[in-house]
Amino acid sequence: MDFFHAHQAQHYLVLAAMLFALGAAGVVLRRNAIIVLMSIELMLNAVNLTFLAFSRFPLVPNSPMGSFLTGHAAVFFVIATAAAEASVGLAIIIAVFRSRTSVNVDEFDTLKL
Amino acid sequence: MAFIESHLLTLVTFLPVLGALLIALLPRGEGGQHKGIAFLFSLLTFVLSIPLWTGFRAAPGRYAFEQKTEWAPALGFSYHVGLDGVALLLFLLTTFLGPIVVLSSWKFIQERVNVYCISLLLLETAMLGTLASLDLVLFYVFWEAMLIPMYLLIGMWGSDRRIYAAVKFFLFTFIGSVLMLLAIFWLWSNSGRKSFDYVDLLNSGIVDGSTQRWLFLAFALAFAIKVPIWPLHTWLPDAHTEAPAAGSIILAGVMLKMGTFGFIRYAMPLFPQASLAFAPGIAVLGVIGIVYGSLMCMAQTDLKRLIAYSSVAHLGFVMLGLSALTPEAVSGAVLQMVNHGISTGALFLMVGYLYERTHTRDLAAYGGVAPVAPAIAATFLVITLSSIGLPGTNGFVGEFLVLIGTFSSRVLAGAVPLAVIGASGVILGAVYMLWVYQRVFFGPPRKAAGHGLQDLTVREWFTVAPLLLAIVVIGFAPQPLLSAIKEPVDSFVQRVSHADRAPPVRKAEVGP
Amino acid sequence: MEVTWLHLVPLLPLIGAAICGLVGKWLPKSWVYAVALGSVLLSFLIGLRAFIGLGEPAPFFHELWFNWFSAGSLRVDMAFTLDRLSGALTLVVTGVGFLIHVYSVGYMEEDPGYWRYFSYLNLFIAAMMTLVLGDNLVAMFVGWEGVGLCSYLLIGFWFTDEEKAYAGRKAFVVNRIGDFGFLIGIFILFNQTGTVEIAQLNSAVLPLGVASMAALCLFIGATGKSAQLPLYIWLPDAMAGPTPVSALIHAATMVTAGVYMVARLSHLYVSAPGVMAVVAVVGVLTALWSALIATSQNDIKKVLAYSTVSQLGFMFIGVGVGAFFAGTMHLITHAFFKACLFLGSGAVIHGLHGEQDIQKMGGLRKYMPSTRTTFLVATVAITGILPISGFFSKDEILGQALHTRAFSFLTLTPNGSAHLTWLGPLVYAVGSFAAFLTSFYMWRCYFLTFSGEYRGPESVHPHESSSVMTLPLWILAALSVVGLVLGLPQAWVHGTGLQHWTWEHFSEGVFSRPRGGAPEEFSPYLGYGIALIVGWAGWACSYALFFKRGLAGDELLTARVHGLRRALANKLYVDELYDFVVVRPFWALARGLFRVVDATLIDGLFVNGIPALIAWVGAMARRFQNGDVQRYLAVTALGVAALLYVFLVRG
Amino acid sequence: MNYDPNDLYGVLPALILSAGALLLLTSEVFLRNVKPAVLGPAPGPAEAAQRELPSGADAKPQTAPAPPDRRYQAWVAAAFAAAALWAALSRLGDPAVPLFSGAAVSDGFGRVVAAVVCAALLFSCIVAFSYLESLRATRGEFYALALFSAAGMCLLAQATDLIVIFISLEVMSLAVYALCAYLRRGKRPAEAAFKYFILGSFASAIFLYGAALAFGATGSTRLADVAAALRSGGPSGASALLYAAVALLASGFAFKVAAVPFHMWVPDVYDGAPAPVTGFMAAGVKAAAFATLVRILVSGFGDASTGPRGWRALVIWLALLTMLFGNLLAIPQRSVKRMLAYSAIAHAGYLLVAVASMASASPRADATQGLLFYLASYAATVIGAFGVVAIIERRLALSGAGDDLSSWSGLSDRHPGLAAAMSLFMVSLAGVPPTAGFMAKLTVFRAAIEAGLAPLAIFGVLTSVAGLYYNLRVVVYVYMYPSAKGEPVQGGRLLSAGLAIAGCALIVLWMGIQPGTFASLTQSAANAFGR
Repeated sequence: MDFFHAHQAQHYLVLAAMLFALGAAGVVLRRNAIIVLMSIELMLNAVNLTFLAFSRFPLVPNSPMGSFLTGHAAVFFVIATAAAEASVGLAIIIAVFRSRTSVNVDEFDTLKL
Repeated sequence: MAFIESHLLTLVTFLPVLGALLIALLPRGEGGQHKGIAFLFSLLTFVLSIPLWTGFRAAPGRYAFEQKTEWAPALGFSYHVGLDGVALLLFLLTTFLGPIVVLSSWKFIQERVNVYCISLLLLETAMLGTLASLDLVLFYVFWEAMLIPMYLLIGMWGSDRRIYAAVKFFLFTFIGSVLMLLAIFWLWSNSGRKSFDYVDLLNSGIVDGSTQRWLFLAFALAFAIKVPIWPLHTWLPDAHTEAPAAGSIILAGVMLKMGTFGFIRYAMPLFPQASLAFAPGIAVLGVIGIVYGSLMCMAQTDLKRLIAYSSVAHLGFVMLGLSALTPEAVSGAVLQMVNHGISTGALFLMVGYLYERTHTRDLAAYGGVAPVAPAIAATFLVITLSSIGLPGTNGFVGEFLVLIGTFSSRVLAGAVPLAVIGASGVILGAVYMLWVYQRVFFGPPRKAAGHGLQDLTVREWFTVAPLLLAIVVIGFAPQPLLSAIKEPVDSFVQRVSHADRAPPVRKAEVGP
Repeated sequence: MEVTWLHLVPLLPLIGAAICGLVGKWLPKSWVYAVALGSVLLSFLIGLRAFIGLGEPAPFFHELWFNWFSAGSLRVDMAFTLDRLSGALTLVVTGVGFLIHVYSVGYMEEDPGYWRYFSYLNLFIAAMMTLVLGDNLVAMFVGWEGVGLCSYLLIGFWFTDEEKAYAGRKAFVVNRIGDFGFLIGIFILFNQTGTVEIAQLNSAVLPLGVASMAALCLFIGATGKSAQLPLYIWLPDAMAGPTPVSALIHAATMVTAGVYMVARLSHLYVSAPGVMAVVAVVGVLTALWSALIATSQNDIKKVLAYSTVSQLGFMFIGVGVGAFFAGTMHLITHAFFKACLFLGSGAVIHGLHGEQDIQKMGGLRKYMPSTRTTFLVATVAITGILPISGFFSKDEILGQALHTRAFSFLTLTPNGSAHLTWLGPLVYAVGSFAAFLTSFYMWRCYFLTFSGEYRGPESVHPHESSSVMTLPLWILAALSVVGLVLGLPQAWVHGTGLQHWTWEHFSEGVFSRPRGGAPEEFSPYLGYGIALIVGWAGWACSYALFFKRGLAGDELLTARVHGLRRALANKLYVDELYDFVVVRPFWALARGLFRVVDATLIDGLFVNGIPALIAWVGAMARRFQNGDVQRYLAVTALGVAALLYVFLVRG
Repeated sequence: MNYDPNDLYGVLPALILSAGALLLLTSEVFLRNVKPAVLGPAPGPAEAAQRELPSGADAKPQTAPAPPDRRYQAWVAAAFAAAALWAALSRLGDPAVPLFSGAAVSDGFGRVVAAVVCAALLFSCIVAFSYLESLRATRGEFYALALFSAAGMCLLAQATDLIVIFISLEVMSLAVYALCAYLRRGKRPAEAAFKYFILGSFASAIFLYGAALAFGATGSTRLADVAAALRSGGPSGASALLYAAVALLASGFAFKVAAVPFHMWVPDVYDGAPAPVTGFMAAGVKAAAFATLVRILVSGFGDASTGPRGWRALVIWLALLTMLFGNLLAIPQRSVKRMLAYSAIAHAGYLLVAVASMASASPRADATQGLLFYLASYAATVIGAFGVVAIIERRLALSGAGDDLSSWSGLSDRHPGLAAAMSLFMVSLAGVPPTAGFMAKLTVFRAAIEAGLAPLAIFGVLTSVAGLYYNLRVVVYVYMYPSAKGEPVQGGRLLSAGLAIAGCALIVLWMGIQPGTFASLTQSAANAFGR
């Protein structure tokens, strides 16, 4: 039984990991600040997927009470915070844009050394 | 009254801080008042420290005026102070030099007087505390607290390369002491009773030989830099040369002795086996210091720099005496500490006065000062003689005891050749000191003295006279001092020179 | 033991020195004189009183003044012993010292620094008395260095002249080299016996090696203080000081300290016969060497200086061959006539307004009769052409050298063959030649100065000095005559009242006997004969050359042995040699070490180099922080990857 | 999951702070002639006035209508901070109580950290007040944001559940991002905020992923359950997951505490942000982040501390790198602010030494005490230092050259008090007695020696020599160089900031001379992780 669950969890986990990696790559590689922001959201969503996978197919036998709920609750919290993060991020990007009419990340190098 | 009795040491130690606070509260402009207060408090400190001498009773294994109170129990260290004979002498030397130092710079220091006076007073407290403390953390706190005011003294009122000298001084001494700090922690965590108290640590047979060596080296590095022992001496000439006269006096008079004091109080008694093992090395370095320092003096063209190097030579004698581990040599070494404080301090005082008048330290510019300023010449001569250890001055007794004690040391390997080479310092001292004396005072007047210069003023007499008096008095009657240090010296020699026969000491739990 | 106030003997002059030095500047002249002279006179009287008190019940007086310092097993007292030797020395030093004080009143009257001068002079008496009376080596060393200081101060008395100041420094430093030896000697003795008291040392039994080492080191000290080879170079320069100083310090008293010390430690030296041989050889070589140089000097004081060195050589011959009484006797008589000679030369210089070159003198007997007479007497005494003090004391030394048995058992080779029995006669022969030279150059000096015609510039009008200066001359001349009593051979005075006055009898039991034993009784007449011949020969030579011809004789001599004469006139280039071999390399070494080790290696490479390196690395690493967010992100990601690696793969 | 209202007392400081924040926000409503501008581009008259101002000419009289008087906000915020501080201190000695069925805890450790945070907030508010006033930059929200972030910090210090940690982390971080961008002049603040935001959210995403993995491995996000799972091996794959989790969690907070190689954001952000904010970040964020790091590592993964996969080795390496590069890079800096940023990294290294010595049980109490002492003393010192920087900087506001060393020369002539205070802070940062910095160094390195980490300690003190060098350089300029052209800052604005700076200076001295008092306060906290 456990093995079966675990087996099924595998797919979701791998997918989530790939999503997370893609998000990270986007953050590191893309030049446009907006896209960078979106990549971060992608990473967060990968995490959500992981949470859900684990709570749907618990890896641990006799896992503590309510671990099922914990996973879901976590996801909701993450979604909420992600939204807040996005708003703040956008505001900051706008602020940057006002100071130098560009959202191209690799132009932001006034502060260095 | 009883309270005073039991807290006298603390009182004397922290009196200067009181003065510093007072000055800090005064408005900035009042230079005269600041100096006045500084002088008053340093004088008061000296006066109050006299009872320490009169009331001092040497007792084996005990410390006079001992006081132990809670400081930070949560962190495991306490406020524990007390004096043995050795500390007492240096303590009195410090309080004795205090007023002289303030008075010496009365005319020379004119801007930012308040900072100057505060630094001086804080420095005095730090030095007194270093000597008085019997708790290792307390000691370390005072030990490093010395650095900051000295750093300011050099850096703010020094001459051209003052900042380089100040930073060099601070970093050099700091590097040494941080490792000592770790060694102190090591002692704390491995001495069984988790205590920073010097007496406890001394009584708990500390650690096995190999660890002892590491710890000894950590301590010794800190002290060796302060002494300074060759080849760690190069901060000294710069600091001395750039510092204002007062700074040089304190530096030579007391601060260098903190290094040797550290050896005799901490590094060697705490790790007797290690110090017994390292004694020949220290002795060799001391002898190198004597000869090398003297040679350096002969190569200098800068008056203050020259005297700074002479300090290296003199403290070489001290280190030689300490490592000889005979009562004669060690008492001589301790006496030599005091003597060097007086005579070299006095030398820097006089050089400071010359500099105030001529604004040059270049030997080539000097010459023929004696006819125009006979009093300066005479005092300088007496100090010079004391510095080259002429009998009848304080310098002789110390050097003689060190050398004869070293020569007849059974513990120190190669004592005889070391003593003989060390004794050659007697010749070299005469060579360079008389050379510089002739260069400055004899012959036809040169640039510096060309237009004549003012002889000692009354104020300056007040600063020089006590030193001259001390030079002669100690020269003729050193016995009281020697009796005061007899007890600690004997126990020191006992402890260290018999370390190899000591009962097997407890093994430390953890290796370094 | 009765109260003797011995400590007052050095103390009074010390107080006098303090008074003159500290407040003398503001005191009226007469007071300074009163203090300076009075203190010395008083200590002379105290010494005299104690000296008279010496007798069978009290062969010596000992007084512990105070315990100077003591640490561990070392105990050093300020304690004084007055026995027949130190007592006699006390009288000589304070007595001659007093006379010279008197003389100085006249000599220094124009000098503004007279108060300084008398302060130093008093200080010297104090130090010298500490040296003489001190009952332990350390106290002796105090005096030993004290007199060195005074000679430094007095040689450089006119310090505005760089030359004079340098001479003083040279004297002090060279003496310090000797003192170094002295110190080591003390260390060895203390290390062996655990004491520094002379009395105990004289009763201690010392292994030959230790005794020899100690004796040798102490003798190095003696060569420094008493200007023997190779450390004599400072004494001729020391003539830069005022002439009375030369008389007191560099002729009569201080320079004889070495001889005194060897005699004082006779026990130590007799237990190291090899060192005694060294002493004798050094002494005779010095005697010859400086006598040679003295023949070609033209500065009257230089002549006397080299003669002093040579006479000190004679004294060391005496103590070296084990005839301690002879050496010390010559010490005393020499104090009289050499002081007289120096003061005489001082009077001459004074009368010629500072002229010291005997080539510019001559015919002074007309102008300064009493100076001339006293000088003549002293010259006779030192050359020994007539049997007065110098004759007897010097000849005693040579006679003892000839007959000594001190070396008879010494060998140079490990196997007992080749005993050094020939050493004594050899010393005698060379010493006699030195005596001949002495007579020669002293008469040369006398003739060129006093006989013939005055050769000085017209501007200078020679004149006799005031009585305050001539009086000491007369007294010293008289002393150098009556000094002969000390040296009368026992055979002559046996049983008479004079016997008690002869030094050999008087100093009975003060000195130890050499290991070989004293020489068996020998008749002095042969020695006297030879001595007379030698002395007269010297007189004859210089009479023929200088009395007849005056300066021409000098030129004649130069013409004959030109190279030698020039070398001698230049003091055989010893100063130049030392300068080239020792002094310059030493200072060069100092400068080199400073530049290479201190400035470049320690400071440059380590103290400043390492921080510079660190700062450079920092500046380089800083470049990486280029402000690009995504580089930062990449680094962060790499960090995460590294952590994951650590935990998952490697772990 | 049963809920007990009494648990709210456990998080009282956070509640007070949030309440204060809300109060301030709502108070904005009642202010006239200002558009509610929540971080958006709202060119109100105030900003119009600002944009006309050339930087550094704040002395010029204003032409535009004056903004509404918001000075009260500073004092309200300060009052709430004080209240929260009191709330944290009042229950300092009480026994530890789990809250919200183990999602958080109210123990001495958390309370001390909360106290530190609140004190930091208090002083920062006062510093910021005069700073903003003199820049005419007082708009709403500043203090509200500060209060929010502080609330996040307090929660962070108490949280024992990975989700709660994440949320409080975000509460703290989002507010701080906004604070960084608060000044809208020049490119620097916005850029700083942007960098901080991107890197920060990246790190928290990584942390969150770690949390997810931990959840997967243990079926719970409670640290306690994680610890239990570790103790009882768990199923086959679980341990691998757990180790991956600890790696990710650790790197998430290694970023927050600015450990090399997760430090890259620190210099730019500290440099670009307004000085008071920087001070607050350096003090508060560091404290909260370290508290959380310790909680995760010790009470979560305490049993995985040593051994081949133990996190002790990892922390040691992080500490070495951090101490090395922090000090190394600080040496060439000429901007004091930036130098302080790098030194903040270095100090993170020293704190990591304490964390490393908490790995083994025996010295854990001492190490904890050391950590807390260090955090407190560092907070006091750094807030004071940035307070002085703020005063110096604000003249040439944000032009970048505001705090070049040259503009510090001769400060002792113009402002003896400031000069003395700054020197004191520098000396304390260098760890020279008799200052708090020394005692902090003492507690930490003593713990390290006790834990047998002698080599680490030796390395640490040696790097601290470099620290001495660049800290002393400031003293050199302040005291030993002749006065620069800059004329003194006008006194009125100095007063409140001066108050805060003096307060910090007093604390620094007090903790240096009487360390026992604070140490005894933290006695209870020291045993938070005992057995």
